[in-house]
Amino acid sequence: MLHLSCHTGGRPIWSDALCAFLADDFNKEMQCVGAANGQYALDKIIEESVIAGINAAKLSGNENHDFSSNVNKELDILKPKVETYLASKAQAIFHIPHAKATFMAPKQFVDFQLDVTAAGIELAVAEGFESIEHVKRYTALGFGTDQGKISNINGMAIVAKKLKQSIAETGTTIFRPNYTPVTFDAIAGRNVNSFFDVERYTPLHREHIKLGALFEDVGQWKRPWYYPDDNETMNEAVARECLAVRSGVGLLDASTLGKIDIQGKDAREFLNRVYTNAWSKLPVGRCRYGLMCGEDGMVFDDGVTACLAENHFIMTTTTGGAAHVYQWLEIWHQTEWPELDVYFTTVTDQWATMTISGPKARFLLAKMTDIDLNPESFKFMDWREADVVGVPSRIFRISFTGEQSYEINVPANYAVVVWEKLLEYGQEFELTPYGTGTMHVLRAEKGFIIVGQDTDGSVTPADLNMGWAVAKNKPFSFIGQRGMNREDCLREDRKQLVGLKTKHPNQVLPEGAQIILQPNQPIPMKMVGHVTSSYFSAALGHSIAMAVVKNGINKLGDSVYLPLDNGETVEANICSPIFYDPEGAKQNV
Amino acid sequence: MFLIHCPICNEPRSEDEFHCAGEGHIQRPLDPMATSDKEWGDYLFFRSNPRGTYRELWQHTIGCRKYFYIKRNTETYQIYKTYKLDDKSERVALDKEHSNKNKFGDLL
Amino acid sequence: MYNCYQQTPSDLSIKKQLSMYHISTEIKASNAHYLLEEVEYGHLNIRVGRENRCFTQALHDVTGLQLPKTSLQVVQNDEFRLYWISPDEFLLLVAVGREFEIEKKIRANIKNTDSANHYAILNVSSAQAFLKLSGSRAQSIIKKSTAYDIHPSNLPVGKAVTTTFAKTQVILCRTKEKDLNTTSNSEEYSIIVRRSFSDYVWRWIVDAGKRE
Amino acid sequence: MKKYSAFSLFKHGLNHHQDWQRVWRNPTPKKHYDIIIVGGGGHGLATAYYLAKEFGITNVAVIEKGYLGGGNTARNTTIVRSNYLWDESSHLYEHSLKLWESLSQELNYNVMFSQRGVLNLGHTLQDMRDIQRRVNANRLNGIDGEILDPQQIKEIVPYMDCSANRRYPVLGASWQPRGGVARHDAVAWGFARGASELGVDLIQQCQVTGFEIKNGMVTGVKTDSYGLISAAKVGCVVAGNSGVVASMAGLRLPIESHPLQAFVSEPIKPILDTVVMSNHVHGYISQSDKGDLVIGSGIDHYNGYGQRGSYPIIEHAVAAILELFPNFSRVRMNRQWGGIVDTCPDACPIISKTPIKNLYFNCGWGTGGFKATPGSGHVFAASLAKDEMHELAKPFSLDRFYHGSLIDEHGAAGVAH
Repeated sequence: MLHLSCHTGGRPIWSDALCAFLADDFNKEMQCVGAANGQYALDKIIEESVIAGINAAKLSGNENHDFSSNVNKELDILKPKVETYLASKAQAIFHIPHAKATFMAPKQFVDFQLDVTAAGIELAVAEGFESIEHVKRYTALGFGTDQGKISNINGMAIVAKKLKQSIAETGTTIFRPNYTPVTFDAIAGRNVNSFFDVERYTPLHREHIKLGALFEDVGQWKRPWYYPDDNETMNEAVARECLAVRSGVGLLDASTLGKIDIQGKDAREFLNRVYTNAWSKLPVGRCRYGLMCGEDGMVFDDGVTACLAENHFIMTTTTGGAAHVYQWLEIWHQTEWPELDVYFTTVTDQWATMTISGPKARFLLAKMTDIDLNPESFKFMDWREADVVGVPSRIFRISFTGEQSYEINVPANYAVVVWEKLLEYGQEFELTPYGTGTMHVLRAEKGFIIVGQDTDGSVTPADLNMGWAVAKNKPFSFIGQRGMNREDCLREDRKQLVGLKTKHPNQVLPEGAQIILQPNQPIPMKMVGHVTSSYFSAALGHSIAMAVVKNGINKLGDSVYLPLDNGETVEANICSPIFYDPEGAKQNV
Repeated sequence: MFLIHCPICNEPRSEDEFHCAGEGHIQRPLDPMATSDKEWGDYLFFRSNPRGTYRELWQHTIGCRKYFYIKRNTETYQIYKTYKLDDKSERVALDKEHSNKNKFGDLL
Repeated sequence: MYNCYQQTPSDLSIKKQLSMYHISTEIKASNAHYLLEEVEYGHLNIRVGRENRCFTQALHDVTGLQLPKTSLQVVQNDEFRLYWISPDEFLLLVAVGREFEIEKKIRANIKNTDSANHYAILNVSSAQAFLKLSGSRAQSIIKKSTAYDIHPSNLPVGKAVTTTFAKTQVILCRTKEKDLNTTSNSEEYSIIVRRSFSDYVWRWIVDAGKRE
Repeated sequence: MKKYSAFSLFKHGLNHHQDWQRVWRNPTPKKHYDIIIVGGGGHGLATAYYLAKEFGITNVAVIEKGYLGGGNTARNTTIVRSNYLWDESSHLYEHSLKLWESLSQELNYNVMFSQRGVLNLGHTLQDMRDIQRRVNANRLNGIDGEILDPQQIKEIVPYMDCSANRRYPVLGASWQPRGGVARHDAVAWGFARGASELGVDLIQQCQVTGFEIKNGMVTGVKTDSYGLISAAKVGCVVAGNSGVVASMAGLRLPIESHPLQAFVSEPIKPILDTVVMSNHVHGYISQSDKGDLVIGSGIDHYNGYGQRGSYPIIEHAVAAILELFPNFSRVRMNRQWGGIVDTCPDACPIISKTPIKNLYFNCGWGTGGFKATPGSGHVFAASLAKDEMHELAKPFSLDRFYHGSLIDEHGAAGVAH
């Protein structure tokens, strides 16, 4: 009971009369009665109990009973007949006296678990460890599995005697939970093994397993990582999948991307405020890429938002950032701009997203739907409603690979049907399912960033050389605008996103490798950046890397050096991070 | 462990349904671009962090998803009250408390 | 102004896979003590303020239901069930296949076509799984999974709470009270969970159902 | 003060240990000090020690409201490492680690610093990229570090489940062999003994209730037990209470005080001779010399000065440990406690002048202050002594929250211990 009081913030109070600690009144709603309150006489215990019972009933808000505040009346009703007898006063022997001084006397154990002796406690005090907490920590008094239940009071009394003060002045250490030790598995319960954390599956999970996919943990999601053929290594599989996309057509399950439905007459205005770029003029049927920053001006998410109707948008977020972005929109709407008429609803789970990408994507899609796929009418960054193998869909012509690319969104209940048909019709084009491994390479070939990999919470849009995605003349100061204009954010030598090309085309830099300007420096070296993304590009036949480098945007062509952990220092040249199809011709055809 | 009365759902719920979003009643500058780095930094990072009465913004994340305020004691953990965003009564009390503080804030 | 369209194929032979399709084809798990099933409904998420009379009238015209008067309330009739989710969010359950028809009807009944008339309707039938749990152990399984007090005095039939369930969140209802004439526990609960979390919730319940 | 040695132990043994000296004096405060340090935790005592030892300033008082080393110094999980991501922090923590390596000799006090190595586990591909980046930066900064694969981890921690069938399998780790643990109380006591010996007054059970400030300059502190004590300079090192003490001077800080909980198991036979930390499953663990498993996790998300937090944090930490060590499931949790940590927006400390002349703050160490104890004390002492911030402390000025030059360690360590 005393422990319970301490666990919730109370401090025990010593009673000399009782030779015991009692709970203080820290917890106003906690009432101690009987022995817990130092009361041993039965009639008194009953009286205390009745008072406590009345108080508790009142506190619980039970108004059905008219509790008399007159204790005697309640006691009359209960009429307990008890014999009253007097308990004799408690007597304490904390430390049995000995003819010799304690340090000369035979060992007098106080804490039986940790062999703390009376002499040890007196020595601690003599050395200046006068606080009871110091004594505990110096001697280990009460550190055992009994948590001092057996030894602490005796120990404190010995300290008090040595310091010629009362036990009340000496005080006690604080009782901490647990009262008695509890096993770890009782505490963790069933939240272990596969229940340690939620596993989120896309509607196509079983299909990926059928195809032999390996999975990557992205947040709580299980995403297909790559689909190895027999005996293929990861690098081989990724190279095969990459080439298939660049030369034919690939298929990616992008269902994990966060999707937020936004409706209301002020939806555009809201987008203007939370994205760095402008949304006032995005026509129905079109999509736009946007960057989201915190109030500090640092990028924290990105994605494509499509205008579904004049007052209706669908926003996509990164897989890992979806919950945070949703919360971000809500907090701004509820706390700062409640006057804006807009509703947000998470629809991530409603839509399964299958991305087909590659020069043959349109041929494949043409087999699946009757809508006009002519690039003149269904342009890059357009979206269309379509019937895809009989399933109502929204098709977004956006590209994270730099290829001709269509993201087919279908209601999740029909995802498997569409997936199966894609595989069936895709045979003719050697449709190749690809996972996040390949997705990462393909986007890096195009210099597209992955928030959280190429950014780390200290990167502004300008650092990414994405000033084009920051509107200069929006009437309302968007979130991040002020932050990115602070003194330090305007420095010229900030770390900026660039590409790196190694001298030896086959050398793939390790991601996370640090960059220096002068080789052969003594340690500590002057680091100017690091590699954020790095792969071997099968399509280009050489390695590629993205990196952040101080003032890198002004240093295109310069040599930099990367000292690796094998002792080798690799030379690389700063270049544009867009390695593949810099004109963007392929995604537009 | 808090038992928090959600003023929107109008019943007590266990703490793990909620998410604390930091100090409440922080005023965002109306025109951010007109603020100095100092003013912006104060708004963005500097907090009262008192030992004692504190008003915090919380969200009933696993529930109605609405934000609301909790007025509570950071030392005893007693919750005095929870109230909706449009309840302005505490705002007035807070302004009074603040008028005596921050005497030297402008020197930095 | 809003993009609203039929999300179910007109060709009814096109196969549909509910959330739990990968677990079993029957979408059922049970032993002597519990029965867990996935039940299909049309789910319409409705966002509207109570003060929008024009919308609430249209909703009433189509469904015969008024918005729940108090928080956490569920109102229903033979055809529809309407859950309070938050002051401006409600979930309307309709018979399978009728979701588009109902959505269209509500929109059509809204007299005020001004863009300032603020509401949203969204078909989220694929986004969430409706699970039904019954059997003698149903109550103890729920108790093991949420801190919410499910005593009938706190969670009577007709109340829906969004709350924690193991490590995720669900909308929890008691759908049938215990029959006083039987000694066995004849309660029934419904659990609405987001699709991507449904596998976890399903496995969690099955695991709990195995334990004494 | 007499030197501790094997010989002195032997000598005192002959005499039944009856005349050991006090470890520190218990003085009545003077009216004036050159420098007052507010806060008698590890950092404050270290500051006082180095002021006296390195800079010859001995007219110094440390004022502590409770007992020496009784705040977070006594409540942490005692991990020491220096493998931080950014140059600014890694230089500061490495400075500290170097001091740790000779601290017992320096203080003639066994702080039980054990360089048993620290593993930071990676469970996702992004974790592994972050580890690569951090270890590479550490290496070029002269800080030891290696990247290990699961097989190598298994060799160091044979009882950890490094198999692929966990919910979040271990993909690799960073390994800093020079990291380890120390005995937290001993660090405070060692610095206290050293400082006291050099003439510093350690004033316990004395609470600072305000500052005397004249013309924008601090001239002393007001206390509950001894009234006004004047000082030419005041350095505040009060960890979780920084916001409260700052407000006594009319200042606000970019700091919020949160509960941070930890717990120990019952003592068991030696099973873990290194420190294992995981940001992703969110828990860290080591085994003390006494045999208890010492376990910590993240902070509670709300502000709190109650030295206690909410139970779900403990439940999650236990589950995280069982994710790594399923065979600990029958080990019992013995005791659980909480500290008050002052957290900064960028998870880095503040070592800084303030708008009030001669008033300095050293705070914001969040969940990772223990490891910095000697380094923090050293650079803070240097700054106080010379009226100019030490080179290593300069990036940690308050100004950074206005200019925007934050040192964001969040990316590198969600759990920044």
